[in-house]
Amino acid sequence: MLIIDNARLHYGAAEALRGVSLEAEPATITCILGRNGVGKTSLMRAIVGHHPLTSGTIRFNGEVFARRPAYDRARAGIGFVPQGREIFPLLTVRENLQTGYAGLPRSERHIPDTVFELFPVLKDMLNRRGGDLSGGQQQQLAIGRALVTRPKLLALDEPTEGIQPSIIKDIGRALTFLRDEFGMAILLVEQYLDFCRGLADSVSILDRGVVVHQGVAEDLDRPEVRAHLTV
Amino acid sequence: MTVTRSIAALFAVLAVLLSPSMATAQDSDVALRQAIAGLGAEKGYARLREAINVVAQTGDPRAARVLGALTEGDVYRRADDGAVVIVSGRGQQLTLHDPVTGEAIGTAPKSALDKVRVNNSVRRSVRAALGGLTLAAGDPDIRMTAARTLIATPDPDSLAAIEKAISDEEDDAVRDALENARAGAILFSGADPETRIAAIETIRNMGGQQALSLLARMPASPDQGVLQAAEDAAASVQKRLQYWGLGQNIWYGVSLGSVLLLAAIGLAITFGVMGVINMAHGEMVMLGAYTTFTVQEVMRTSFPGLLDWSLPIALPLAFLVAGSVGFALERGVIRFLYGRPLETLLATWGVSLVLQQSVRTLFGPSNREVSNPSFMSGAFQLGEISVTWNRLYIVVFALVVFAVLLYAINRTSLGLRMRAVTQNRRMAAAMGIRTPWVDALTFALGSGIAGIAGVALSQIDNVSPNLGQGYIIDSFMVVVFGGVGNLWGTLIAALSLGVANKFLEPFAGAVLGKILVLVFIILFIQRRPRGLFALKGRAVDA
Amino acid sequence: MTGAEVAASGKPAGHREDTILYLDGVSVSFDGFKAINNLSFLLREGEMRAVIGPNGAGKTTMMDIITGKTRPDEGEVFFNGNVDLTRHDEPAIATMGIGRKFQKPTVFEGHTVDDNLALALSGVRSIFASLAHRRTIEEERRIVEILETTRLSHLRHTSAASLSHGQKQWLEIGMLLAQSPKVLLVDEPVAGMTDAETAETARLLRDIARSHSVVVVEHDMGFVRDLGVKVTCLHEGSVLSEGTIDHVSADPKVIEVYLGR
Amino acid sequence: MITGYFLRQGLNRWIIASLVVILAIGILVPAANLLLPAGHPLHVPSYIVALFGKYLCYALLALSLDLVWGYVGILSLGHGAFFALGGYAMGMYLMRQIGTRGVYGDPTLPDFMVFLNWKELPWFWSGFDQFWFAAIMVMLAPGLLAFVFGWFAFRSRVTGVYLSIITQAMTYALMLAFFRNDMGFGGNNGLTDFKDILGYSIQSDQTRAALFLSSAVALALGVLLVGALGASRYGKLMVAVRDAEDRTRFLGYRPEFVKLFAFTASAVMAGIAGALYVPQVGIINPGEFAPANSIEIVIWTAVGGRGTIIGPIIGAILVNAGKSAFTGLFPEYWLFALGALFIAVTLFLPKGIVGTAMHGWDALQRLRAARRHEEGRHDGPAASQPEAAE
Amino acid sequence: QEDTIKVGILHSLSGTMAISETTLKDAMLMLIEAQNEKGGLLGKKLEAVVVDPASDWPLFAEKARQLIEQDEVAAVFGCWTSVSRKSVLPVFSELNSILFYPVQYEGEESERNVFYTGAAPNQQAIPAVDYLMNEEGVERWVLEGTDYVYPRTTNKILEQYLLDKGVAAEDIIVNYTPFGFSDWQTEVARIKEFGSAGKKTAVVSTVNGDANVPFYKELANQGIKAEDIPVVAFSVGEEELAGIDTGPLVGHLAAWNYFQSVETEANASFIEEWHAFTGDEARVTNDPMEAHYIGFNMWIKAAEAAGTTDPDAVIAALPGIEVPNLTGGISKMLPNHHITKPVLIGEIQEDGQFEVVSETDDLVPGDAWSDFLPESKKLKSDWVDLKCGNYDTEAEKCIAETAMAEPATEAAKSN
Ligand SMILES: Nc1ncnc2c1ncn2[C@@H]1O[C@H](COP(=O)(O)OP(=O)(O)OP(=O)(O)O)[C@@H](O)[C@H]1O
Ligand SMILES: Nc1ncnc2c1ncn2[C@@H]1O[C@H](COP(=O)(O)OP(=O)(O)OP(=O)(O)O)[C@@H](O)[C@H]1O
Ligand SMILES: NC(N)=O
Ligand SMILES: [Mg+2]
Ligand SMILES: [Mg+2]
Repeated sequence: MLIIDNARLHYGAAEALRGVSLEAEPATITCILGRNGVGKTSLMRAIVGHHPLTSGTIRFNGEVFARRPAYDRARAGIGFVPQGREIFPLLTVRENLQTGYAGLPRSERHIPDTVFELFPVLKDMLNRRGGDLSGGQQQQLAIGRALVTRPKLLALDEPTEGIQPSIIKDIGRALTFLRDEFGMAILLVEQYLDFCRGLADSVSILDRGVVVHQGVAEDLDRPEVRAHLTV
Repeated sequence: MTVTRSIAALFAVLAVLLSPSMATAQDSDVALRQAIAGLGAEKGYARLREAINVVAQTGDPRAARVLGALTEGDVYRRADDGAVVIVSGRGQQLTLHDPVTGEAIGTAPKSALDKVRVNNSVRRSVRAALGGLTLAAGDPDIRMTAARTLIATPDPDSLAAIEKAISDEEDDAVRDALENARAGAILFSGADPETRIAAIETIRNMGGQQALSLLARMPASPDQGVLQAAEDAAASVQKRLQYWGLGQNIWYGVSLGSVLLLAAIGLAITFGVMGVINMAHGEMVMLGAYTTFTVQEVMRTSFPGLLDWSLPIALPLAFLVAGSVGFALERGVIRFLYGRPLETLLATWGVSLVLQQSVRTLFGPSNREVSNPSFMSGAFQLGEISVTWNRLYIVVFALVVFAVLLYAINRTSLGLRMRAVTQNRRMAAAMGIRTPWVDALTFALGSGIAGIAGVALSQIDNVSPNLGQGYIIDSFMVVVFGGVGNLWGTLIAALSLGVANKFLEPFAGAVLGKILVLVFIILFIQRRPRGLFALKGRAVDA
Repeated sequence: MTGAEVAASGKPAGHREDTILYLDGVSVSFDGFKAINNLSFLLREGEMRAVIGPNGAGKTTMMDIITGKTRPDEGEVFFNGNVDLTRHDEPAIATMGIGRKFQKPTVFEGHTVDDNLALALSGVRSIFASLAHRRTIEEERRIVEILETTRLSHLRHTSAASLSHGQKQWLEIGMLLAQSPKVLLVDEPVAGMTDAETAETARLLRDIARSHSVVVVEHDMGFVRDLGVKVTCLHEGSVLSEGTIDHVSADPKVIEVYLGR
Repeated sequence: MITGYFLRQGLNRWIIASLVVILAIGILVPAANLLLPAGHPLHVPSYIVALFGKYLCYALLALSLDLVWGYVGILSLGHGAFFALGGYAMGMYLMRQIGTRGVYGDPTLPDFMVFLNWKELPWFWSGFDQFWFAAIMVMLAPGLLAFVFGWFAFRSRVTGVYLSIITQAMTYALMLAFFRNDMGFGGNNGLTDFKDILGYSIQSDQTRAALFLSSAVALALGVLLVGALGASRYGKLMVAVRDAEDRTRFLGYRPEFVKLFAFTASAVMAGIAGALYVPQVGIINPGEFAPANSIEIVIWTAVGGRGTIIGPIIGAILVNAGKSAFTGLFPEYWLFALGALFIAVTLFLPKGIVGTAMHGWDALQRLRAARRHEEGRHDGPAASQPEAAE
Repeated sequence: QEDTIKVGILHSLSGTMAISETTLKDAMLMLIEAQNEKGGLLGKKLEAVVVDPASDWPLFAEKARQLIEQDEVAAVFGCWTSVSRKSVLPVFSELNSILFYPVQYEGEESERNVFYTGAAPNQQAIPAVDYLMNEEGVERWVLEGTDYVYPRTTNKILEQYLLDKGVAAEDIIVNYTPFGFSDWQTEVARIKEFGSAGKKTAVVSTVNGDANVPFYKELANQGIKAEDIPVVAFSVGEEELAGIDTGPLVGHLAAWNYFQSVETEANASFIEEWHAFTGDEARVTNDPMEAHYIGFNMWIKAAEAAGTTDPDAVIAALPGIEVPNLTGGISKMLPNHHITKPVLIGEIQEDGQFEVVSETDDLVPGDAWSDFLPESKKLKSDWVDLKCGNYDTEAEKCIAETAMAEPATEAAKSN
């Protein structure tokens, strides 16, 4: 579904991705791991179109995302939960969710039930401004908001950050559900190893802008794989 | 309608009204001609006024023709024989008419004619000389005008005429006015104290500045009761006037506020919502005003009948013109500057210079005339407040624009997208919002609104290349005072600054008043550093 | 006294004089929503405390109150037993010795990592002193040390704006260290860190706690367990449970609202 | 002591170079005007001296704005007020110097007071017959206004556009006030018809040259001051306040004082610029308070590049020279040229002329360093030799 | 190249004053073109040097300097506002050049290098007030002005004049508004109220520039008719009226020294030439244009008389020069550098023109120093015999010279 081939990305002169290749399949959860500053977020930015690649290609459903703007990619079915939540601070929770209507046909412009089932707190706070929410509530809102767009591929950048344990479990269950029920392709950047291991169908480990390991979730138990993640 | 025209119309009516009954008298014809000849003989306005009185005193209704023509500036003296003629036509060769019958009596070159010059005092004499007679006119409006004139110039000698008119009058409003006129005349007559006290009561009920002036001017009476009544009446009128004065200040304030609102509301979008320090905002207003001018020019030259429709026609056009310029500006310049809000100041300043100079080159540097359509001309009286139609329309218009915009921003999906985009452009794009399109539309909307504000402002202000410069600072003050990004704040700020200004003006004068308002804004921002309707809480810091 | 009892009585155990932080009966509401509700919380000198609680429980708001960012509607907030913090503003509170790491990392993006740390270093705070100030050898040593601790040495002269999220987290921790306050308020320090780094951070905090008082807010229970200190669980703006990690994590109410089954 | 302070703050070579250039201009231009005969190819006509003297004052003004805008992030839209106040203080001194040479020959009262029937000098005019007093007021009046204004505004945490707009309100209010004849500052005609300064005729070429040199020295001192402040720890603090004011509070800093110091210092600089400007242009009037003038200062700074020291200077000189040239060369179309210049700078030189140049320079250096590094690694020393030869 | 004589044109083409001044630039270009067709001056062609001082007062000084020093113009025609004139004065005296200033102004000035072809207060304000008093019987006065020097001074002179004429102090109100003032509701309502007290009331308006349009619009809308409360303005001419729907304003007045509607042959051909030059039949002419017309012709004549354009020679030759004005008279340059002009009072007509309702029998000589201000009563300007712009007739000495002879003493300084 999503095929990244030899992606390179620069911030000015600094190179953040040095030829990353990766695939995400429908109905699979692909977990991307790596230490701080190795390029995980940069990879996500490249996928959703927030930062152009210097070279390499990204293909989604056979379509080449050369310099397609972010909104086209979102409309093509990429949902995004960014690192740092990026809630619209002055929009209410409801309005934050409604921003996801942009790419939907009129008939589908409603908030899917899964969102409130997953994050009941959002229902209570529909009229509060997004920026007023607590950190964890914002994170929940960010995930909910991505789901409103009915994505085919969901890209999550450290979605569990700042979220209470019980809801982390719910998120895990939800991701499995989305994978199994909707056949969604899920790309998950995570630091939280246990969470990853429980969910992932496959894992990729990044280090200094390159993929240093690719395999199944169980690989994470292998010490030489884990070594990529230690300091 | 103009002064001269209305007087002329008055005479026309009068002439038609009275002519059948008095058509025959041959000898009066001679007297009239003699009197009219006097109009041409004399030099100086004082003599002319006497001559007018002589003409009027003939009592001949045909005098109306020549007097009407006189106020229109159509009466000339033939240089060779000194005959008084009425002329018509334009250019060098003029058609002459007999001043009594109005029949054409040939033509003459302009150089062979001397104009009988009239000025305001002459026109006033004409009006006064024949004022009383119009009380019998068929049109109640004309009778009303006559009655008003009588109130303003109380004359005991006209009492009898007024009494007669009251008994004949069928229109209630006119009769009331006549009764006031009678009371006024009584004040100045030697009537007995009771009658005068009753008259004072009537005048007191009439109220207003005019009542006050009548009471003040009325000849001193030896009677204590009359004096007391007059004093009380004056005091009570004064008091009422004070309340009305309060109301008047509020109205003026609201009306100034609505002008500020109109000027600022587009900026509330481009600056308030989008964060662009839009120095070219004033020029968008100016474009709207010039669009109005252009529309009126076209109407004037090609469709004079539609002149009254020029504003409704100009509104959408101004929106389109300013909106498209805004659209182009956003696509051409602003879009490269998101995330660098301060740089927008530099670029939009440049744009504003270019727009100003373009308009100057295209339309010339001086003021262009935009007239009020008839439905926006003049005023009506609300108690003691005279409410001008153009201001009233502007207040209503400003509120409508505000309401529509409020709805558009807060209740429509486009509005939601606009707000999302301006809060976090990248994330909005990741949600599938076509950010470039929304950005351009938002800026075009703000500019378009500024454009239609220009249509309204063209009704009360200069239409010149500098128009925008006059509003830009006030607009920023209003938006900031109300709280950036808050439309309600903009509304309240505009109205309250308007009212504050108008309450200060009578005491402090316009200049000091304005200074005080500015100082007030500075102090107020210390109390509320994010404006009147500051958003609070984390959301703001985020 | 158990945590539950504390919450029920609404009175913190112990005397104000013995504490470094003392909150009693504190409430704050935003547009009618009670974010902190009659909260009582105390921290003894030299103590490290872990604070947990569901999202929206009021943990960050509590820190806001202590650091002077938010004024409580009612209640007492004391530092060092006798300093009423509600009477002071943020810079005053910071200079008294209360340092803070924010939940969302906030650093000076226009500055390099080095300058960020230099500005945070304790010492010069007045304008005129800073006009004449030159970096001392001691300060240089501290900065190098902190750079090593936070593993940012290689990024020393990088602009903070171009750090990754995790690197900013670390930089902010470094700034807190540089400030060397009496009390450290640390809001979710390990969010976005790898497990190894998390363990490292726990070690670092334990280290610091030997000479400082610390309040740590975290959702990572493994990390909290690693810290090995008393835990307070907040819920809906007040204390739900307090005690050892085992006690708190076994508390059914905590499991119900926070840990989940 | 002061020099020691400046020296201790490591001034970079750009600043030193610009100091040299400014002082060289300050000496050479008047010299070329006074010493070379009119026909000489290098002779600088008096007209140019006057013109450039004015630009130097504008440059100092832009630099003063840069201190608050570039470093502390305060976008002052009212800096013209400080400039004008300094100018008025100087103008009042110059007015008093006219003595009996006014048109009415009144020894104390300026002409405008005589014909508006003032009987005596208002209290706030006293002392201005002394140069030292006027010199102090040149700094005190704007400094005090900035201090009081800033004290309230910064303590109330008025920031961003709110601050910008109230500075604009301030200068606007002052403009209206100074327009009023009752204020005693000559109404909209302002103060003019000056005769001499410190006993020297204001119209003589020598005085002009001295004023020119003074302006250059003042500008150089300004550069030195801003450079030293910028390089000090206080400079870093200013930038920190600019980027994250709230965060500095939690580190124990008082951003309001950081701002207040910069704002006041900047106002004093602006006042000095105004004081030097007035004798060179021969008039000070309330138009200088006009909000548009203050916006123009911002424009100069932005064109040159804010946050750089040389940028605002270059911006001020360039924009004003452009204005001088264009208004003469194509009087009907110059606004198009100027407007286009502003738009072009924002679009193509996003950090201003100097800012972009410096950015490019840095990038080039880094690229070179990187290339050298790479080549050194891969190809050995041989490949890097041509580099070294450059 | 060498055989042209350059003439500087110093009028704002942008900024707030462009509205008024651009026309004057065009008028000057037309006059220069016409003169060249007549063979130029002293056998050389004239060449106009146009600059744009952009309504920026210090820029006026800079541009003046540029014109004189760099372009070496023989004379400059320019300025509108008094502040712009004040700003360039030192430049003209320092560089010893000539300025022709074409706009009505507050007086109280007479410079050797400046020739004032616009009206002094005694050539505009006083006759207008006389007219209202005598012809309209006005007893109450509203002096309405923009808050700056020209209106302030003019009103001061008028107030004194009215008081001298026996008008009671409470029958005069004076009010000032800022430049560009646009909300006249309160002020117009006040005028209306002031005028409803029974005594005949008039408004004397020294409102300047942009504020006029909204002022007149408000007057019209609040129904203040000329017959009830006439407004006589000193700064509203044909050019200003072009921006207003004059229908409701008919009968309001203006006092000038020229109106486009004046019927003389000279004027007719001037207007014709103007329309031909601008290619626009709708372009109006106005008083300051006529002032430039007079000034330019005077300069030409003086230069011809002197046989050179050298400033000193021309300055010496100018007083006494007589040229026809456009209203049928012969204007003369006086020794005080002001000129003689007729004073015309006109009423606004529906077509935006004025109809003359009164005019002085003789030309009125411009008075540099008002007789109605205590300090200036005693002053006299005479550049021919006395060689002095501010001669004190009481002390019988030239103030400028005294000052020159004994430069400010310590005593004078510290007084
Ligand atoms: N300014 C505000 N306006 C409205 N509600 C607010 C505001 N600030 C905080 N809140 C609410 O107060 C509650 C407490 O927030 P707080 O940030 O303290 O939670 P927290 O315990 O830190 O949560 P998390 O673990 O998710 O960070 C939340 O429900 C939040 O929505
Ligand atoms: N905006 C930026 N400008 C310049 N450099 C950047 C920028 N963002 C990230 N970098 C650099 O690029 C590298 C990769 O950053 P990225 O954010 O992708 O890391 P990450 O793997 O997501 O780390 P983390 O786990 O901390 O979130 C880092 O070294 C960082 O310093
Ligand atoms: N001289 C004038 N009208 O300013
Ligand atoms: Mg990341
Ligand atoms: Mg929190």
